[in-house]
Amino acid sequence: MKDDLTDRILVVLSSVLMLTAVYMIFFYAPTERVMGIVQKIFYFHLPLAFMAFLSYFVAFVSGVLYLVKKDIKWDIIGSASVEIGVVFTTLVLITGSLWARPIWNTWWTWDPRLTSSLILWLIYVAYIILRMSVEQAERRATFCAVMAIVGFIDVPIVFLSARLWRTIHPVVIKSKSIDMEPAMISVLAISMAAFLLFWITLIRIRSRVDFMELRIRNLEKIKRGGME
Amino acid sequence: MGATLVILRKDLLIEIRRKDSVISMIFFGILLLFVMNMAIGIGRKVDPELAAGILWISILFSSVLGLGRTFSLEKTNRCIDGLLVSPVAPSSVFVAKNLVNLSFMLISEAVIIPVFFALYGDNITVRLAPLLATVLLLNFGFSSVGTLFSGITAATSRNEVLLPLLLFPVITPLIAFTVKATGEIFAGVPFGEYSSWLRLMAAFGLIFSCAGYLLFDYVMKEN
Amino acid sequence: MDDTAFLKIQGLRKSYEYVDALRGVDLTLARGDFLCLFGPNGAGKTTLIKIVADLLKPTSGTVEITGGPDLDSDIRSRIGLISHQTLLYDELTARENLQFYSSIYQIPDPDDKIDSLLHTVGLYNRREERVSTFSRGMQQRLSIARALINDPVLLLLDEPYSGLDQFAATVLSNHLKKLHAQHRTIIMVTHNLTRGLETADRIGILSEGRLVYLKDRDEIDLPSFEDHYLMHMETN
Amino acid sequence: MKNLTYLAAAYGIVWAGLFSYLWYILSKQNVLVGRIKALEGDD
Repeated sequence: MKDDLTDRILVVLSSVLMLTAVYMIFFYAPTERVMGIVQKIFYFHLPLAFMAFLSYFVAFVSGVLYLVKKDIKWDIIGSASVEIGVVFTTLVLITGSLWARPIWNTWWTWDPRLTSSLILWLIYVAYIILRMSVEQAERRATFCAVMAIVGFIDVPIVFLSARLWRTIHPVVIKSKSIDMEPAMISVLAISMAAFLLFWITLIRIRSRVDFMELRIRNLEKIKRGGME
Repeated sequence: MGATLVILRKDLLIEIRRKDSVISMIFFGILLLFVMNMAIGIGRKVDPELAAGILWISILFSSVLGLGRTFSLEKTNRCIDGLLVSPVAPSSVFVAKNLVNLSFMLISEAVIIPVFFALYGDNITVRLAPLLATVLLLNFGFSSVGTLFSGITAATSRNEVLLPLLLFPVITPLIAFTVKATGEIFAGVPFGEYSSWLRLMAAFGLIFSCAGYLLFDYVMKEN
Repeated sequence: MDDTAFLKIQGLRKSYEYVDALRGVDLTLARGDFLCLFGPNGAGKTTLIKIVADLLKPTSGTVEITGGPDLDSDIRSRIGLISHQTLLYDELTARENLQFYSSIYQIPDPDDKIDSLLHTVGLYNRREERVSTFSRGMQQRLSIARALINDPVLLLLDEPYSGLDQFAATVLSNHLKKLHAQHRTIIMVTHNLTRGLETADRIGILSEGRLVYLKDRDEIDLPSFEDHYLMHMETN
Repeated sequence: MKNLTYLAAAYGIVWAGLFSYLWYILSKQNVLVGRIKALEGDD
């Protein structure tokens, strides 16, 4: 199968890139002075967050396309992106928390970025719950498209609100802006590329699973209904 | 516009006859005020910002009750089919239902807010005009998102459970703005210092009322 | 009779996840045709009605309602729908329900019309009572009045006789005959062979999503039709 | 040293998370491939 081969190439390529990234993170990138070695979480944390965001953007675009074209393909792509976005956001929240513990001495702070990630996670988990609650395919696709659009419109507002909410209050521990050395940037770029490839792989396989389910339903329908 | 008013009048007439939406909203709101009093420790004096949180939690949770009803009303006897075959635009239905929800919220808030002041009013400055503005702006944003989502959940089998699950994550920014603004009103801060929160609330309402207006067509046709 | 096509259905298909409700239905009706569709449960009758009423989008195929030169451009405001659901608000009175629907259709001075419709369906004396106090048969009668409020040129009926008492069924049949005489186009879906054959002038059978039988009432030899019908009921 | 633990935990969780998700959808895919083959094979 051609798809299979492409998948394999993608998985191998992203794994190689990821291993390179890990190698570079530990042996090439300089250790950050203030935060020490924990700062290295950042090289995974940021690409994860970026890919999660990309997922939600793809879901938004697919939602619009579904409503315009009524092609179930866009629903499948959209739902695959949201699911992967939620997986990535979960990992963002966990890595963020593991960073916060040694640096800020707490598992969780209501820091703007953490707060907005959590709200996004809630919105898109709600999307998945909605998906599970609607039986009929076209109805489900329409509702999920609407939810993906509304959710994505909310993204900038969520970021804005989390930021404003905090800046009014004195923040006890401010997140320090990280001075990026050139070496750090190149490591980050490789890590980003690795995650992008991995993300593409996941989207491909995840949406193919749905396409296959669709195909199975059609085949079963033909079987049951005799000749079509 | 004509159809909007016709639907609005019909829904209000039905509510006047049945009264159950508004009464359950008011009762649940007051119930929540009591429960929250227990949660923070009976008799404890609350600072303005916490008080604002208590007020809005009560109002928001009670308003969800009314929200679910407005749309399920059209589903009994499939009245919604009557609207769908008619030349009425779904967006007029959206505006009408939005106004219905706004009025239900206003009526229940007219009872819940005075009760709130009676229970928690000790440390709170009362400024009616800005408070009213906050209430109206919150209602606007809440019911715009809520009307759209109640259209969605009315077509699912888990209407009551699903609606708050979809609604609350999306309106968290609005809740944040509202609580912030109200906290400062309660603290007696001059208007200039919290007016930006009100502007943000208005922006939220505008964005989602436009989104709802455009998206409601698709939602209603799936009902 | 106007021979130009009033309603044209071409290659209509509707697929759900687990079944195909319609598998290619072609049908042309002239102005004034009264089509009665029979068929077993799950044959796709309700789906067809819903698609013609634009309550449902077909998977493929088209429904064209051309109307005619004497009709206003918006044919949608002249469609009437009667289904086994009443489409009435329980908390409103009979008159208020009709008033609501006449405002929705922007009918000028509807009061006389509402009164005469209430007389027709025999509910004038109970016009100020709420629909929730009505029996099923009375609600269905009111539902007939509701569907006629906009003076429909296309009337769609989905199992209108289910749950009707004898009186309501007669009211409905008589009214359908009257509308038919006025050259209204009517599509009715029903299980009730007698009522259907009595009123319609074209008879069709829908089975497994296809139109398997379509003839003018005059051409039909009743016993053979019944055999045909029973055969399709059995295959299901 | 303690910091290293957090770092290791973070990397472990990310990798475990991503690969178990990949494994989950791949196994789902394999099941479906089997079902499609069975359905098509019958014809």
